[in-house]
Amino acid sequence: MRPQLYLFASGLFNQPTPARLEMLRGLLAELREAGPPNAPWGETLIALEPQLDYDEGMQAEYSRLFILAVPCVPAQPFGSYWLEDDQRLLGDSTLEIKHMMAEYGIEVAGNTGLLPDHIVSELEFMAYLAGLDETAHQTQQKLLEQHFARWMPQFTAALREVNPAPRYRLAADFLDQLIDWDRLQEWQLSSPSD
Amino acid sequence: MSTPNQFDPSRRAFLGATMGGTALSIAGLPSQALARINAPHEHEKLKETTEVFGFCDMCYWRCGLKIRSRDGRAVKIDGNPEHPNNWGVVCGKGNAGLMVAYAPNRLKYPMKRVGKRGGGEWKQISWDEALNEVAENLNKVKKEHGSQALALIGHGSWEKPYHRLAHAFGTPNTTSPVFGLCCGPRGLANMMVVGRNLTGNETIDLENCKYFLMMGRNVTESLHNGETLGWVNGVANGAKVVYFDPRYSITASKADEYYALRPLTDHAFLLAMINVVINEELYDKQFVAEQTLGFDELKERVKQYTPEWAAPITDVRADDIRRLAREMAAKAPSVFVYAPRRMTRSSNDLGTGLSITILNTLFGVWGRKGGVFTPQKYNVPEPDLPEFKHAHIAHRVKTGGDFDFSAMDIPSEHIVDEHGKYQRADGAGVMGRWPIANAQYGLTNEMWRAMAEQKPYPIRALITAGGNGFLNSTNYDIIRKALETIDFYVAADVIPNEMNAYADILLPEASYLERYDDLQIGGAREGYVAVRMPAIKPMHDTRDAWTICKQLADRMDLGAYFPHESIKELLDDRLKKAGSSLAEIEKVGILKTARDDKINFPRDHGNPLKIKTPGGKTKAEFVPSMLKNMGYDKALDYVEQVRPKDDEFHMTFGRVGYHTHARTQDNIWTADFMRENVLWIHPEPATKRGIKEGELVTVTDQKGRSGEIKAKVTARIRKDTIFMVHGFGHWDKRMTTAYGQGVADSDLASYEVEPHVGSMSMGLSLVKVEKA
Amino acid sequence: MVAKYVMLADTVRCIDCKACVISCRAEWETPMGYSRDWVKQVEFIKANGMPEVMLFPGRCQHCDEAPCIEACPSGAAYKREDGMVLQDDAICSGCELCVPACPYDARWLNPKTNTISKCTFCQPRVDKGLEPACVQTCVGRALIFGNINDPNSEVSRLLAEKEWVKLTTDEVNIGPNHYYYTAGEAIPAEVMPKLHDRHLAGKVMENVVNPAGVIGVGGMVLAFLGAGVMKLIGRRNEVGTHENQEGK
Amino acid sequence: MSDTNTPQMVKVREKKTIFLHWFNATCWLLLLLSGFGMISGDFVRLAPAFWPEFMQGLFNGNDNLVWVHAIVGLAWVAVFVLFVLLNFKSVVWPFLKNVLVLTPMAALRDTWSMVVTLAHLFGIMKNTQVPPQGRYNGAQRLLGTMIIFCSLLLAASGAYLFFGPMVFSFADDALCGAIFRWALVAHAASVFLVLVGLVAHIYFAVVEERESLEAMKSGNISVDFIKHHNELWYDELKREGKV
Repeated sequence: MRPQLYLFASGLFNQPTPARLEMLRGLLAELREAGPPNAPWGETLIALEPQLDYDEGMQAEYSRLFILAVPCVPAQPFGSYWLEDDQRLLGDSTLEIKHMMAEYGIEVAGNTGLLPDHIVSELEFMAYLAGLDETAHQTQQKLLEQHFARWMPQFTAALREVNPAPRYRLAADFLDQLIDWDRLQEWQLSSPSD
Repeated sequence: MSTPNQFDPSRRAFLGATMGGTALSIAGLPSQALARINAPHEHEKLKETTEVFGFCDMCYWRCGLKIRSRDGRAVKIDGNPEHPNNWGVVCGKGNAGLMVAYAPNRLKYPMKRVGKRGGGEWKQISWDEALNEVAENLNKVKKEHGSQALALIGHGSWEKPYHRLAHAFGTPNTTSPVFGLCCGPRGLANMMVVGRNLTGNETIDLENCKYFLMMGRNVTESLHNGETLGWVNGVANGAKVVYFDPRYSITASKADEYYALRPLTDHAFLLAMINVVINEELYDKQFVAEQTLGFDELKERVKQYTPEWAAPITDVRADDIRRLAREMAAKAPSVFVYAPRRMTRSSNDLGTGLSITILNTLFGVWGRKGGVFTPQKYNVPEPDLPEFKHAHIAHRVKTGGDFDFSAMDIPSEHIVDEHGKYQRADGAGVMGRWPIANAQYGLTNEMWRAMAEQKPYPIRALITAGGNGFLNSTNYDIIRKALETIDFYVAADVIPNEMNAYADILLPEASYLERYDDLQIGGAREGYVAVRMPAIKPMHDTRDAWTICKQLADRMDLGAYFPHESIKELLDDRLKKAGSSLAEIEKVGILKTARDDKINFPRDHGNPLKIKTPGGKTKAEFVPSMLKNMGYDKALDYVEQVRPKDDEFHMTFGRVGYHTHARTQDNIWTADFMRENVLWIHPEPATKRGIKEGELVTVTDQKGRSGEIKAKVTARIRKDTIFMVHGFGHWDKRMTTAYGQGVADSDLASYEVEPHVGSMSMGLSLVKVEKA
Repeated sequence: MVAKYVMLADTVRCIDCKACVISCRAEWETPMGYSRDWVKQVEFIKANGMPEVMLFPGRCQHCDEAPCIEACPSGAAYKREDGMVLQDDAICSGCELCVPACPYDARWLNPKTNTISKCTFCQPRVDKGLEPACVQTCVGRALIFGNINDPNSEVSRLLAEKEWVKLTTDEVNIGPNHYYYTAGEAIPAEVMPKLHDRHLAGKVMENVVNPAGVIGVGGMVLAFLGAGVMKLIGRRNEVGTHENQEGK
Repeated sequence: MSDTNTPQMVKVREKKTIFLHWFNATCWLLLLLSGFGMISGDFVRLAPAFWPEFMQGLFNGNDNLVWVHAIVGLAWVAVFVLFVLLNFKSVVWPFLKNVLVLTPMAALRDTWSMVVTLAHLFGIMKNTQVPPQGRYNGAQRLLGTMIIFCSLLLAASGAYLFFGPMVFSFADDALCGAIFRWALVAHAASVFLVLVGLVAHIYFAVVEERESLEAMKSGNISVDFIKHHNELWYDELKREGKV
């Protein structure tokens, strides 16, 4: 189920095209079925359900939040923006993600115009890894602790600051819940066995 | 053997004398430090990189570069030692170019405006949608208003394809700020007198010059690597520097003599210099006799401008003027009267420019070692293209160099010429409007006015390629009105700014590290052609100017003007016609002709200077016939300039070495040295107003425009003048580093128009300063 | 002959364009807010009442008697045979004892690596036959780098040609290998090296622990050597008398 | 020497204690040699200049030397901790009770006895008697106390010096660096302090009282020796019926 969770998160932060929203609605239904019971995002998903219909206005909201707007974009969706001291893009942290992807023989498709540490790329990469067998476990852990946990909470906090549309407020909630849950899972998994 | 270390007795005291320690380690001599040499150590490593060639886009001098990359990331910009624009050196801005590519605030995807224009709301669209939309809207404007209803404002090393696209579209209204807002009057003056514009990449033999008379040419802070290095070398070779500027700039600190000239009175000083040179017969008699016209008339005209006349106007003593004239004459022709780069200042910039050129001509500097050299050319033909509708402005005269103000045809005096073609809306090169203004680059300021007022005919669509109409111009109301009035505005740029915030469609350009561009063809001592190659893949969904224009042209049935499939094919085609190829130039970065003193310094080799003035003469014209015919020769005479009342100041602005125009304030590496600009004010007026260093002050001009800025109290400026660095005071919140830092000088500069050229007279502004 | 590297800064040629600083930043990826080199702009009023500006590009002066090396407890700071004062990242613990030891303020703790960073004269570049990054990019060619032991080098030629000075004072004279040309102008005090208050721990170590320890241990050794010698003499004098006692 | 008289011997030490002493001595030697090789600035001129150069050359770099020093140090600490845990009641506690000089009076008494002993070495104060001593004489008690505290300090400061830079970001928190610098001072000061005592310790063992050295090899010592040097201990042993 983790692959679907991350895929869903990734899709939430990608450009809201009709096709993509349809996919998200499908995933959402699947996730609500799948549980787990008492999953922290239970209510978030219920609230998100009516927010996933295609709406032309959301295009502008998406741009305002993540691409370009006057006033500024509050939540730059790039890892290195938050992790590098000069707020640059394509920093060492970006290259690290790129190399992690290369280890699995994948890279961000050129026509997407996305950097490897764009939130969409990172989350989708996690979804990909989660779908692999246990061999990808260490990489997932690294991705989670050294990337997601270090910048995504800052990113979602910045996003909330500017009163985003409900879809993106809920997306921020979902992302936080997912990362917290996943880190906890990871911790519970790893502590007894070590 | 290495030299033994010099032991200094004072060292012991410095070290705090561990005398106790020495007892034990007496066997350990020599010093511990030396002992360490032999111990094995690890040290930093230089990581492996790959290298491609390019030329810089951080300012408009365009130095040759070698860009080092590693792991898909450009990591270091070095100079190309073979490039005559910089001989391997790169300034701070050039080094910080990496942060153009990596800026988080860049334009990343094609965007379409939603909501009201200038409201700052867009949505991401695909390139196809964006280009279709642009083509559709432009075609609509063409259908409804005619092709002349499109204006293009370009600013950057990649504006060229946009000019071609606009010309192919059929509009004459293509403009760049370089003429009307910057070097216009100086290029024009040189053209008028000797038939060459001497701007862009100046062709001064700086290394061998022996005497620089610098009229506010702040060559160290408004710096262009090759020019600055040449000048520094010249100074090191013993050239005398006499520098005029109301502000004691860094260039002033390098000068042998400094004059805090009264602002705007350069012309008076120069006329007095001409007067002395003529009266005392200090000029190059052979050159004046053989290759000039109008000397007697000039003599007559400057008779009244004695040093005694100029002294109270300029604050330069009469005997100093005489002495400087004599000193220069003694060193001529290895002397140069250096015009300021941006000469859009006083109410008679043309006159100032003319007197600078006249002085240089009197000293016979043209085609002489240590004076002005004749550049060589590297002949690279343009591709064969169909005829343009406005052919007279669409083709550059091929003298080399990027800023070529030589297009001087004067069309008829109507909006539509005898062939039924529309004249430029900004009136550049149009009789009855601004006939002597350059029709190639036009008057950007007047183009904005034409758009705002929809005169002399409707302009309904605008393309901007780079540039920042607000911060590089001065009349914000006009620009805002223009942007709100037109039907359709498409902006192409790398970074967001105040102007492209109004765009209906935003086209994100790849940065200069991510793309090919058309060839750089220049004329220095050697003629050269240089290539720009991508050092990295585009970071975001961006494209290069040529590709964008080609794809737009295809959509507007103008594909014939972009006959190549790709930019690489274009480069290869052009280079093959010049006897080389893209593959070949990519290996070396630059191709050059051999140096030839005979070409550079014809008069040192007994050959006359080749001259062709716009007036059609083959001799230099002290009183340009073209001006005379139009009654503009009054520009030669001095015009009284504004003077501040007791509580007012001349408003001046200029550059620092690490910022270019309004383009680099959001670059985190250059902003690190100067995040905001400050107001330079002399301690005396500051004390009078109770202003202390670092305190916030309010500057207000006569039109009531004002801003708040921190004060720098310094004796490095005249008491009646204030100064601030140009390009700050950004109010576009998309520029997170530059936003709200300092004051926009352009909002305080004057927007009077120079009466002959039509360029701006930005220095006429008088301001009051008070404690905030 | 072993090379000895020096840097020359012709302040007349410097234009404060910051190219050296940014070039260094890019080459060695120094974090924002820190730099291995700098250009100091000094404004003052001359005796004749005129304002003046002087520019001083600076960096580690690679001193012959580098106090930073002597202040470094771990041996991470070291001097190569060619005069370069370098920093061994693998050893440096980032204790900053060397930071105030430098009277030119050339050292700082790099938050990216948690080790001390400083100008290395671009030793990795120099070892590959390249010029230091700052020198290569210098617009006015104000910075010149080379081997002073090679009589044909540019630095040797320039040093012989003009009057160069080093940034030294009566108080701080530690053999810097960075020369400045000012066309005879006096160097303003702002640019001159200054002694800094060292870390208290360093001072205690240097002035209390170290001497006390050396005197203490040394004293004990001497004392007991003395006792041993006395014992020997005593034994020789009183042979037989104390044989029993000795036998013990 | 002693076998000709075959004096009455008494076992005072177990093998493991003897092992611990020599293990300690070996560690100290190694740590001193490597430590003096590492720390080498004029700032802490602990050893002649050739020594760091020699050692760093030998180990191909100071970072390797640091590792050697750290590993020996860690082993030293580990063995001690293990020993204390296993033998606290039987060996350590009695030792601590005998050695620790915890009151000013005790310190004064021990110092006096130490002064007299030293004075005798140089032939002064011949008429003054060394007061009767317990199992450990005054000098030994003082040295022992010092060594115990210095060892704890050395272990703690050494651990911080080695692990501190790995664990903490000195750039983020100035305190971490400050602790490092003071740990360095503490480390060096402890070594010096111990060394001062060690000189006397070795002198007495090697020159003055060979028998005590023998005792540290075999664990046995003659009753006469005890009677002569450690009167109070002798009394104690007699009470306990061990002699």
